[in-house]
Amino acid sequence: MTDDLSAVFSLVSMAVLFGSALGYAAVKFATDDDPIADQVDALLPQTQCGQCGHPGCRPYAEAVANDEDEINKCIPGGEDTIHAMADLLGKDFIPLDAEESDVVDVPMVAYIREDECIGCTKCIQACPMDAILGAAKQMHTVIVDECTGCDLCVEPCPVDCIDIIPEKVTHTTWAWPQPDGVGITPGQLIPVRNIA
Amino acid sequence: MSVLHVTSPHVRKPMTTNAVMRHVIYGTIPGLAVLTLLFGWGTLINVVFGSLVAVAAEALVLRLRNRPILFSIKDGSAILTAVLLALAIPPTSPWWITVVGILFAIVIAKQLYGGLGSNPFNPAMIGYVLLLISFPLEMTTWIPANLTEGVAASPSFSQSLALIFGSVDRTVIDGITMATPLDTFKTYAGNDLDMLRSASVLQGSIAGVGWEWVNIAFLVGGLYLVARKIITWHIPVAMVTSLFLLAGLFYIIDPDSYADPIFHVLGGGTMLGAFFIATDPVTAATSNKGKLIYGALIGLLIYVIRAWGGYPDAVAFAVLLLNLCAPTIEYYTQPRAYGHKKANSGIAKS
Amino acid sequence: MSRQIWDIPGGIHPAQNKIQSLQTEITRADIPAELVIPTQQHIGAPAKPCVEVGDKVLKGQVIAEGNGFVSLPVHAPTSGEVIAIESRPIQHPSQIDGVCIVLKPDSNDTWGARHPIDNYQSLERNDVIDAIRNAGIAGMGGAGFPSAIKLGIKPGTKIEQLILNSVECEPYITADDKLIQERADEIIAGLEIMQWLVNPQETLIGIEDNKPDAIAAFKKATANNNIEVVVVPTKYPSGGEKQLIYMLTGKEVSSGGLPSDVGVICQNTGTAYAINRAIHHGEPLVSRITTVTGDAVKHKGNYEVLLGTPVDALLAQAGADMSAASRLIMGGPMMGFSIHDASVPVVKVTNCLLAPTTEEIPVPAQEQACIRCGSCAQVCPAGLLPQQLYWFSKSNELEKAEHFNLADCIECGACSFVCPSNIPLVQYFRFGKGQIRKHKSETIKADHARERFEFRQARLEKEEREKEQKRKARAEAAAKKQAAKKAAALANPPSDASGSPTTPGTDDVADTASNATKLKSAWASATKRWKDAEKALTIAEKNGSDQLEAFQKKVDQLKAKAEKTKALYEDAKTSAASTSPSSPSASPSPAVAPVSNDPMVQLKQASADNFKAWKDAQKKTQEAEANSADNLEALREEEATLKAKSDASKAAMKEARAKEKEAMQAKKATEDPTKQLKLDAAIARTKAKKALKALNSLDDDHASHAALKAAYEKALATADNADAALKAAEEA
Amino acid sequence: MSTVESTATDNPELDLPSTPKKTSSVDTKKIVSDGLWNNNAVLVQVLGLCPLLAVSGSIVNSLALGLATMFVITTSNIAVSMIRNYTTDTVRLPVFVMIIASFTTCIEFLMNAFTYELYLVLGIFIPLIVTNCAVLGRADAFASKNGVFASALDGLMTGLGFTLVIVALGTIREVLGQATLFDNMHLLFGDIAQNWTIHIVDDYKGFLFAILPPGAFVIMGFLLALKNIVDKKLKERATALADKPVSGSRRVRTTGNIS
Repeated sequence: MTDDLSAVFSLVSMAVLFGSALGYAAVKFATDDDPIADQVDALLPQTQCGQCGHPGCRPYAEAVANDEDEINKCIPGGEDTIHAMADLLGKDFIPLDAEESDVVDVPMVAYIREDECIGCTKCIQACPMDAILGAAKQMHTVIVDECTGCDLCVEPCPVDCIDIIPEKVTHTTWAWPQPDGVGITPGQLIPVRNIA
Repeated sequence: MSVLHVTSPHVRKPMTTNAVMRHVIYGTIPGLAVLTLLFGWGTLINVVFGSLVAVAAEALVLRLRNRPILFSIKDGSAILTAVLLALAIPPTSPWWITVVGILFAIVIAKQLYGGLGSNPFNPAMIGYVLLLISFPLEMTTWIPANLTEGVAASPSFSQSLALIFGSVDRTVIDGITMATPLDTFKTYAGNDLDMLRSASVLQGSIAGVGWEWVNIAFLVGGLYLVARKIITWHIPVAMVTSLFLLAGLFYIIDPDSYADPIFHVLGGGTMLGAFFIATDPVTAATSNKGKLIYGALIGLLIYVIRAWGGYPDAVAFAVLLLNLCAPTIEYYTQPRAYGHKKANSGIAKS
Repeated sequence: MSRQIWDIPGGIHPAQNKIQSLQTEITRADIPAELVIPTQQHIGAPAKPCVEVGDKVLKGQVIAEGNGFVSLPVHAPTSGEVIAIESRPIQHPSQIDGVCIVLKPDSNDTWGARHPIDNYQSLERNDVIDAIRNAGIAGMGGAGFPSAIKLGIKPGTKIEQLILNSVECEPYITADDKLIQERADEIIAGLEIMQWLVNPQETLIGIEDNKPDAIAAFKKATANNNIEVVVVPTKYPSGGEKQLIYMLTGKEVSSGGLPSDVGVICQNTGTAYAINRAIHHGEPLVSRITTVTGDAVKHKGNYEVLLGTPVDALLAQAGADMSAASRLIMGGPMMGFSIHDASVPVVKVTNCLLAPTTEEIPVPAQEQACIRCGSCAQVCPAGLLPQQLYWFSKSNELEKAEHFNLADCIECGACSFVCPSNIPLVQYFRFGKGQIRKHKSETIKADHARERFEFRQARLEKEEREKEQKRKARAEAAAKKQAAKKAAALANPPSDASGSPTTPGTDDVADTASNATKLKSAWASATKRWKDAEKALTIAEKNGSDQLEAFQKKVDQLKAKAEKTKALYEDAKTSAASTSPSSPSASPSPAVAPVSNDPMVQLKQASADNFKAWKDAQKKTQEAEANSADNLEALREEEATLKAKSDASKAAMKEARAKEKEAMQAKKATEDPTKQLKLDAAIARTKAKKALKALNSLDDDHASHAALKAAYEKALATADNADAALKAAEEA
Repeated sequence: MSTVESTATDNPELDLPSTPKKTSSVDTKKIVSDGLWNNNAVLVQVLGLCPLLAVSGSIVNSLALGLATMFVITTSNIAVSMIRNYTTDTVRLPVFVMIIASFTTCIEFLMNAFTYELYLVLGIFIPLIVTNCAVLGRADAFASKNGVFASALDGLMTGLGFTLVIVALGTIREVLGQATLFDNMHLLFGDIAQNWTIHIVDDYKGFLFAILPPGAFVIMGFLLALKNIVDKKLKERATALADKPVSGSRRVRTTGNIS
């Protein structure tokens, strides 16, 4: 009988001890804000394009952080972003959930064909970055440095004068390509003109 | 006309991976020759047969993986794996031993990990260990070297062929097999010194009859590799030195229970392991400091397993265990980069 | 020689191949038919052209001005006429064309005004440095960092060693070697200018022991001064700046730092020569010594080439058989890059032009798997682990690559040279570095985008709030006014206009004031951003970042912005100040009279009133219906009349609106008929396009198909009509 | 057109519910397919490998351990599901472990009583069922959120999935290791199973590697690969049949609708 009692006693006291430790930890280390969402938000490209089905990058980050949406919805971010989010959240990589098959992984910018622009200002209102300059009845132009290529301005344009084109590669933005890999001879043969 | 647009540098040293593999195979020739002289044609037959199996297995897996077949076979790494495995197994082992070992080495230990350069473990040693733990009997029955007292000449070519491929009653050869010197030592040392001293395989030699010659031959081949700058001296020297010192220490303490250091250094697969197995660049450490640590730890493990472990020889186990540690050694022996106060260690925390 | 030489780790000994081009004296290259002078000849921002097509220029005249901190002017290499300023192939590995000034020489080679400085020691140091900058002198060894920046040391920095880099460790190249042999005195003169500029404790010349003639020439030239010639063993890449500094002084330039941080300045041989020409002769950098070699070249040797000379012209003069050449390399075989077009011009950093045959430099072999042999780590002069960097670059693990100090790779190519698996390691590292750079700029851009987006959201919200407030204020004001009016009407019937407490005038004042505050904060934040950017720029300068020009641009932009906001703020302040005191009198009369004399507005008002009345009536009727009241009939009648009235007024308004629109259109049409029509046509066409798109996407569904088709046809017809109208208008 | 519309908060599409909440109704089919294949405890979640690799040397061992585990998962799932509304979040894990331990003790005593030899063979791995993550995993992930029937079914299916994999592993290892099938089945089924042993190859040398744990790892790896291959094929077929999603259907306009 004393054995039973001592067993009960020791279990109860252990329960009390660990329980209070847990309770203390729960109070002490409580987190009120959601740092995960901030971290996820930092990984997103901030194009605010809405292609993920959320109105902006921050809401999508919150949805991902709260496990309400998959990590593969960010089309401008591409696979790199999915990998980064998978690493951050300890999830498995899943391929990009692209609705469009022609998703290209190069930075894009909007370009307004200025002689066709009628100056309706609709694109200006559509631009989440305030990256389009212009006034009513004046043709508009895109500030390339600010444009994220989200293509939200394309649809509202009544005369379809906005194109989303790949960002032009310059000497400063150009980077060496990755070599082709094992089994391939490096380099490329280039026909040369103007040989003496 | 066209010119080539290619990244710098434009000149290269004329040494290729294919040549590296080829030279390592050349380096095994002295050892192979001595093995053949002492134990008959079995080893040579195994080398040739094993190479064929290895190439076939490699081609098959490459085909399944949709990789260029000829390109990879030409590098000679599959043949090298087969040669090393064939040198390690007994010369009279039946053909299916070779097949199982090589298939496992090529298919699982090498290609499933991604092929040449991506395998964490030495494929030949993986094959060898698989055979050793699965078929202990076949893997430990060596015929005695034909230098041993009272032993007839080694099997002839046709006898070897029959032993390997024929369906001979294996009990026939059981009569002529004998435990290896290390095995003998393990069995009797410390317990039955009379038996140990009378064991014919140990008579009149410094590391088991014939075995010292085998090891010296591999040493010669290894020196060739060092001279050709295919391998550096760090791993073999560190490994042999640590084995020698450790064996010497215990021999001084208790010469009856522990073999003398020369016996350890020239016995079993020490030299083959030191120059040909442990130096496999894919699975070893690469920095000089790392190589020294890697080699020394292999020597240590070999001695520990030989002296107190369950198996008579331990080169394969020691090398595999250190293969496992190689990345860690690597990460903690990074050289100090120019312009940095101290060397990095460990990997980036992401 | 008692000086200690420190040995660098690693290094390789490739075949020298220098004898071939040492057989002849330096030859002056012919002036080609046209000179193509890129505005970007080295790292940093491209220069800005300051001549126009058709201008005649003299030799040494500035044709493009430096644009930013790390940028240098470009001078006309000879006299002639500018025939084009356009994109041409240049020496960049990306194969992207760059802006070039194309000069047609007049074959007189007439110098413009030269201003030699005879006694530079009597000048301010900064003036001499400016003279060097204005001469367009950049490091002539490889990267081409503007020399003036290197020499313009920060005040307080003590320079212990000035090193002249004459190592020239790359195979094949002998440009410096030959220059030293022939013009050692002039190089030493240039070095003495630098000596005076930076005032070092000791001046050293580092030179490899494979150049005995050059060593002798230097020894002779330095017999009478305090310059020491230090001979180092031949080993590639001991000519790397950091490597040479270590070899001669035992000092290591810390990662990401500059040599001047450890009290060392290192300059190239050709640079010293160019500085001498610039100061003592007043000649800007318009030509350089270039080695032309390789087995495909018949007359191998060193040529004094005008900058901008196309490679093919130079090769033609050297008798190159281009059908035998396997590739064209600008620079040495270890670090030079293959050029994709033989019309690429020679620039300030072109120290060698290599046209090897296939036997000499064969086509690279196929890349094989890395067997981790570690040869690359044995030869790396920077103490890196190329096999790990390769692995991380290949698998895009950029953080790990950074941790393994990818940034410290000097791209010398020693690792690729020894790799038995023929892995183009250098390209992997360049790829990795590029990815890291790209990643960083993307992060910056994303942060910036987030800021802008959040700012926009905040702004919209604020606007919304303000609008709401204004609306409320207006409603309140109106109510109060109404009340006041009533009260006034009750109290004293005579007029009293200025009774309302809140006039739109005060509203305006408040607005201007808040506007001013807003502008003030905008000004403050703009200033802060500008200051931040400036700070970043200085840091970048210190680190020798290659995006300096971008930084510079940004700083300028931000500065302009800050100034603009400041101006705006000041404007707003003054206007606020001017409006507030005079508000009661200056404010327009309160909007007591809503009765406008615009008929449209009247109609609108009437229509709205009538509509409201009808709706009220309808509501009442419905209520009555629900309650089954007695006066249902009466109510219904009333509702009907009201409805009719409302409809009538609505119709009237519509009509008026249509009329107005027509009038407006007519007015517009008379003003600019084509523009309006053009617009119509554009809209119509787009509509047609959209309809067609919709039609194409939906051809299974019959019902909608037909409808869409109709819509499309209609749109098409409209578009056609519009087009026709436009045409007619245009013809008219 | 107005800025009212262009603020994100006014966007009507925002008010759409996020991903649909799990309904309480029991999707039997999904539970079965998850337990057996789609979310198999071993092949997908890679849980419970310790007993799996240690004991699966022969069919009989595998079957016995599999059945024992199945029993524990099912019963503990039922128990957990019954008390799910009375346990708070903070103490749920200790409670679950206690429940699982009780049932494990039951099965241990049962095996001790009825299959004593097997009890000896399996030894420590029977009590170790407590630590099998698959059991606790199901209790926490499923039973604590679902009704009794669903939990029982889920436990049964998860246990069955576990058993199937471990038996498959045992079969392969038995065949490779000693070239027999159904050896020693009498330990589990009594004397009628005495003659069930099938010898596939006479005079087999024995392949010790397959019997030893490393062999279990290798074979397990191949089973995982096989599962992935089958899944890939299934997915390919499914995507070939499935409709392409409409481009941009999900898109939300961050700047509101511009009319």
